[in-house]
Amino acid sequence: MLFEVTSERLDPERLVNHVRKDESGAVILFFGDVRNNSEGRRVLYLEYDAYPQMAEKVMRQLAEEVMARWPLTDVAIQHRTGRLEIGDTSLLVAVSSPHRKEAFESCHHLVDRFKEVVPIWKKEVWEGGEVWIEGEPVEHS
Amino acid sequence: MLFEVTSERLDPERLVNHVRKDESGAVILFFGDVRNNSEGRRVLYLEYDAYPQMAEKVMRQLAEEVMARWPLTDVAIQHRTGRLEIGDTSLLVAVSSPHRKEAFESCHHLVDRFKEVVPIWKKEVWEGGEVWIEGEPVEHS
Amino acid sequence: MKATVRLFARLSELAGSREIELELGEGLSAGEAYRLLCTRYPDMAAYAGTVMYAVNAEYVLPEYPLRDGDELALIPPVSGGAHAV
Amino acid sequence: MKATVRLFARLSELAGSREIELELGEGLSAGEAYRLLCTRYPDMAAYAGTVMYAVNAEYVLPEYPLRDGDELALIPPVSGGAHAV
Repeated sequence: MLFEVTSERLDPERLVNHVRKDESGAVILFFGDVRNNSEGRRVLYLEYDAYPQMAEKVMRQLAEEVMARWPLTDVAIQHRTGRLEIGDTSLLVAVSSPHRKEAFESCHHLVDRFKEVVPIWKKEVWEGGEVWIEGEPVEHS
Repeated sequence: MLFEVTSERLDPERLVNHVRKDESGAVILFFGDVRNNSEGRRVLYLEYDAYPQMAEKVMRQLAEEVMARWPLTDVAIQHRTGRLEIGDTSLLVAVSSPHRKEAFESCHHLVDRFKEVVPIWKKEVWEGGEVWIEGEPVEHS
Repeated sequence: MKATVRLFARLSELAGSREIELELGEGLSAGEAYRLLCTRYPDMAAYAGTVMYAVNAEYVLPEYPLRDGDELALIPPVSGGAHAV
Repeated sequence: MKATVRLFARLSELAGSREIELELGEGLSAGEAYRLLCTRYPDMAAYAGTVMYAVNAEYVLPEYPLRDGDELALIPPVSGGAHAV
């Protein structure tokens, strides 16, 4: 397991190599990337704040939660802080398991839970304004 | 979109960069890796055969199928042929979309469909025997 | 008329070849071409219930009538992707 | 007794600081410490219904009694991960 909050560019290859084991047939890697728009606003960049010590602790608790529920081989999570530009990756979640179904379900669940409880916050900056986002916005699909 | 059957090592970074767009907030990358066991047998290596021209065509059809059903930004698929060792990646599927839910669902669906219709076959080689796998084995989880 | 038959995986091992040129009667179907091959390679008959057909890289029904120069592929049940995942 | 209060995101902007040393009466709860801060920074009161509390990096209830040297964090609704995904 690997849990990191860092101001550096995230490292997908390192996460995948970390979770990959000889008995894992499936690895899922989720990238949360900075989009160029939010509720109709053209976003210029994002700024992430975090409580790193606690965030890493909560990430570990979430990982233990999913490893108890699904037969996984490993989990790794990285989140970036500071200023992020459009297309940058803010969140990486990697999950490995013998079979693909568990990998998909548990990775999706991990990302959902991450956004509910890990103490990290983003500020959206657009032309002429900025706002700290508080709570996850409702999805419009 | 990008669809490839190749005897070279697969390139996850290239696939992710290919599907990532300014309006995509989520990228999912699925790795199908060679496991060290199958139904209790200790696998030494796998050998993949393919009908490459047709496989790439069917991959494109599957991608168009999911892009019609989910609001995605892009899809890319790579499959490797020839001899693969334990831990090697045989299949990569990358999907990008504005929101994560669609990315998870469509990527899972793509991998399921891939294994049903794309003309690619694997031979398992273990100590003292080998067999061409025909059809996807039932999942024991 | 002539058709090229492409064989993969176990079927190519049974034929000892990945590609066979077949001289066929006009309008012979994909399924009939397969049964013709089974007379040469009897072990192929085991695939009667599971083999799929593709002509020029598109799946077709067994009834599909072949034309001169067609590429017929015999597709045993597929198993791409990773290992039992 | 003394506690360190850590502030993040909008709360740290409202306080103009990310960390505040508070002199507190013995046994004051996490929620009471927050209300004390609201008297100094009235705009923080807007978070009364949504703020969460952590002591020494673990979520706790508002009633949690602080001890000397505790690190109390005021956690506004979180929004990590990507942008509206």
